[in-house]
Amino acid sequence: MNELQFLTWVRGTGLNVAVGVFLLGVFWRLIEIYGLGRKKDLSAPRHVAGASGWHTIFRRSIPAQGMLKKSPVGYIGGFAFHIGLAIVVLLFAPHIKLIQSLTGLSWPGLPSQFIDLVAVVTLAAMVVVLADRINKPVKRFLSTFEDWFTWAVTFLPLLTGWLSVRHLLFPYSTMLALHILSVEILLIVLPFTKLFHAFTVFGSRWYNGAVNGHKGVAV
Amino acid sequence: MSASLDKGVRVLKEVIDAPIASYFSSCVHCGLCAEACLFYTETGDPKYTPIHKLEPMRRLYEQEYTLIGRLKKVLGLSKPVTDAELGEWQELVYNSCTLCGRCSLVCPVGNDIVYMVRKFREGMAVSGHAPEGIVEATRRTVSTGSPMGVTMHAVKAQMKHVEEETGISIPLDVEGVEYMALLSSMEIINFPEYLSAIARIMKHAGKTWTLCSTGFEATNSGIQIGVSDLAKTIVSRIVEGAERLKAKTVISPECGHAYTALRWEGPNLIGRPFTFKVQHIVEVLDELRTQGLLKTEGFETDRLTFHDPCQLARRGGVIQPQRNLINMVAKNFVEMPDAGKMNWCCGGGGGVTAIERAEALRIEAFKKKKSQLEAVKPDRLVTACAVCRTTLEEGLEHYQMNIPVVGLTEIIAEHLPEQGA
Amino acid sequence: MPLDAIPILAVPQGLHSDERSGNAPALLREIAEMLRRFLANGETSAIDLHALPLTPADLEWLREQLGGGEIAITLNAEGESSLNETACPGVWWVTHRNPNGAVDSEFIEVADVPDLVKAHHEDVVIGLDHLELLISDLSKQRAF
Amino acid sequence: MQGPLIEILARQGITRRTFMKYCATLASLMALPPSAGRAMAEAMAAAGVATKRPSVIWLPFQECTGCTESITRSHSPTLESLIFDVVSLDYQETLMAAAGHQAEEALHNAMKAGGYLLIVDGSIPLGLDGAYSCIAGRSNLELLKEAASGAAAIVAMGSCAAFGGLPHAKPNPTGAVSVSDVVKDKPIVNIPGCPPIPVVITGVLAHFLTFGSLPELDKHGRPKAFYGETIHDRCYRRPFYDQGKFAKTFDDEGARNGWCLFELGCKGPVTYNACATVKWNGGTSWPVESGHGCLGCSEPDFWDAGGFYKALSTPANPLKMASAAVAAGAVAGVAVSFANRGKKRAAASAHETTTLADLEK
Repeated sequence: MNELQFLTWVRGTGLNVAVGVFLLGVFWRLIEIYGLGRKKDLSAPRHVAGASGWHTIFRRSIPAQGMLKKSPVGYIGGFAFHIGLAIVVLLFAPHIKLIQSLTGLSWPGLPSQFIDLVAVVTLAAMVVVLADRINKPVKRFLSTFEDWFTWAVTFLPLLTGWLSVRHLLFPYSTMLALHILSVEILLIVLPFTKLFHAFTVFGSRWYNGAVNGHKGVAV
Repeated sequence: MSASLDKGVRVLKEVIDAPIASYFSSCVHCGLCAEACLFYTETGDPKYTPIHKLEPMRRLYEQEYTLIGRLKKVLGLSKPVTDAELGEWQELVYNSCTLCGRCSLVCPVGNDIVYMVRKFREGMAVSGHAPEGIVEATRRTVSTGSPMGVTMHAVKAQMKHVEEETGISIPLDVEGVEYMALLSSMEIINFPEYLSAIARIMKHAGKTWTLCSTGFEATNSGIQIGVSDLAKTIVSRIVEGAERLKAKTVISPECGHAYTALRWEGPNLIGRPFTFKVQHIVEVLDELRTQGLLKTEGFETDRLTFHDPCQLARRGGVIQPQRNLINMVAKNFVEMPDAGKMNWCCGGGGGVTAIERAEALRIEAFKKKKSQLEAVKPDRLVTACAVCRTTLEEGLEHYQMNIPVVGLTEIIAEHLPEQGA
Repeated sequence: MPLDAIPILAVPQGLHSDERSGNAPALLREIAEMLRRFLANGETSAIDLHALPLTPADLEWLREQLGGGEIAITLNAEGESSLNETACPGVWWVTHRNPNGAVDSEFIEVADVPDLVKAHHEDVVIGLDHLELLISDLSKQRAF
Repeated sequence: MQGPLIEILARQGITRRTFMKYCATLASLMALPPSAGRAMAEAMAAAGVATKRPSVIWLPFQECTGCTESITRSHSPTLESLIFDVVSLDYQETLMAAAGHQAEEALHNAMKAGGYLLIVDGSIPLGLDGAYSCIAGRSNLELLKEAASGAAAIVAMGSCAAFGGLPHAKPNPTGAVSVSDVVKDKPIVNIPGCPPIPVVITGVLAHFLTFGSLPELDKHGRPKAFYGETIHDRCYRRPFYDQGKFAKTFDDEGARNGWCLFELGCKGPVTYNACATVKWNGGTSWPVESGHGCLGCSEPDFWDAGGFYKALSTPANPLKMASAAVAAGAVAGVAVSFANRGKKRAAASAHETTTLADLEK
């Protein structure tokens, strides 16, 4: 398989399969999870302003009181990596162009030099987060193959994307193809691993906030 | 006896629901919940990480309720949950968890971990893996009406004693009253001041109230051991009593889990909403205060701090009333670090005090409270939960800290105007 | 792919501007270095301008910078070639064109004189033969 | 500088300067350093001394004659044709004067001598036992095998001979294959392109002539000198790519300003060829210069490499299957949910009220 065939495959068949599996997986998993249902809470709710599932979806992004000091690397690294990832994925001009070509939606991007900087910061944050996982007894204790695997699967698209933009390591086309391939692996893996928290985090936070809001605890 | 792994698995299949599925699917193994758990922070042992305490249930969920997990189970790729494993987990699910719920407030993906531990205990209990101490407490509550074996006879003696001491008669089984007060065994045995305080405050506020001879015990071991059927039996006594006496409000005493059991779990256990209101005594007092029915005179001048019982504050939503009340009678009230909804547990909740084998661990975990107290250096420690109070007293004694622990209701009662008494 | 999917969209005529890539200034430094080596040990060298990513504007700029010198040579060989000394003596701008006048290749050479300008002795021999023939013709004519 | 080639050129009125100029340009095209021009001129001139004029046999198979057009429209026809003169073209159906049996005889004579250079253009159809393309009643496959047996080396001219080309494109009704799919035991040099650049074949011939061997090849059997770099890397519009200036349509301001055509589907970044340096039609222009992106014609299977007007970075059309995938996911999810709820209900209905006796084994 030559570069052009490889690129053609990842852009064509590969992407079709990956997007297909991703969408299939996401819907299947969401229904599988939330289809279990739950019992209605019969106790009389205590109404306290600002305590609800919707609030918690946003508020839980802020570290709980005293927690930042307990795990600064986890929080700051996590923030840098999640925000960086969002910026790179959603505000890099070629990505917007891709989304536009698929959906017709588009929005202004950020200058590529800035994206480059964000990508480097994000990569660094991910390495730091990995080091933290290796160093911290609790994280190491909790870690399974899935944790290392999903880290790699998340790291690779970022790395290959950055390398292809910078024209490093391999010719642009090969790097681009590897970048798309790594994104495809991420898409396929996402619904079936802990990466699915990208979706369920909203449900989990909502349940948590709703249960606590019912009792009048603003979480 | 008939506990079995099969029963445990069946019950777990019954209680696993969408929130649990969502929580397990969201966990990224970030380990932050460990930092919220005093059993981890004080021992440094990663096995006390809250989410790890649920590992067998997570696997069971995956094997029973996910397609991939079912396939893995069929292909023999996932380890089945065994009796031995659950036995091993007893220490994690009971001894080192007070159901304080601090982890649930910290988890960045929003996992309500304590919600899951509570459900996991359902399976643990019927598969015979609940610790002996809690089993005994539950047995006593179901058979005699109280975890400590206190009978109505003992309550009557106590009533008589208070009547003699205060000169106020204690109403029993009076219909159509505004408040029906409950007691916890601990109060009946160790802290009789509570009953006396209630009597004086009710008289002062001019409210009608009563005790109920068929439903006087507020505590509910069924919740702690994690058997909803038994918890229902226990809570039904109160419901039947309150409905028979047509009480408008049932007052949960100074006991944390009793409040949770009655206020939040109660209607769900009996399967219908209550016809009466449930309030913690602290809520009742604060309400009387705002209505102008509770007046006090004089102030405590020593340095006081307040220990928030987890089930009252973080798990119950009662955070401000106790502060309003203390400020009525104290000049020198200081907050502990992390006070309010993020307060650290005393280490004795969730039935841990009933587990003899957990004592060393509980004392170890108490170092968290010790350091909090060292930060504020109070003269006295106020709380509103009898279990917290006992645990605090034991811990303070162990670490040779001379800080008396008092109940909030008693302090309020001590400051009632003389003429009202 | 249907024809209407080919992205053609009429937009108002914009200002035409030749863009410079920014690659040309570096060449001046390279030429200076070539001259230094030429002076030091007589080493001649050349830059293939087509081997570099230069825009027409770049070439124009470079030509302006180097300027025009004293000598301009035109070679007629399967199309016209121009070998012009720039304002920097020793630096030659060599352009080879095909018979259609299109540029085949373009070089900057550093030398006393571009190699191509020098006469080949084999050609000189042919030239001499030709001259001798002319001379003998002349003598024949004189004889008449 | 002396040698038979120079003599022949001189007899045609071509001076040494002209030849040197040609070599300088050839070196430039082959991306060799400028100093290589003179070295090449000397080597070529001298090589003529030792080398016997090799004969060349040119076999056209399933092709469109575009490749032949390309070489005969070489931008320096005199020099190119002269070089052909030197190498001797013994059999070329389109160019040769001979016809019919006379032509077949020339072919057989050349083949008998052996050691010739075999040039092939067009793909070889294998379908229906090769019946899709026959010459004098014999299939291309048969002819190729026969001619290849005595060849010193084979030059596969054009993308069809090199990679199967257009006939090989899906669904490939004739079962077309490349020369290298048929011949395994001879050195083969591929000169892909649709058509290939004329000077590439003269460059390869010059190399064969000069050094008696084939030039260095890449993994697709292409001379590295011409196919060593991508169109993109040699493109005069590359600075615009690096600056992020792209034409968005074929007639917008960017297009008029000559900005990069990447977003209009240019395959330059993945295409290895010399168009950007050599250009076409006597150096007049080349696709990108005339405002159209590269199609990638010198790459294997370029016909099947997605739309010509789709940017390399944009995917084909993954959302085509989206609704099917979502539906399948929903069905799977609902099915699992249904099973789950059944299991939960079964667990609930099997519920026996827990008593104190159930707390111990």
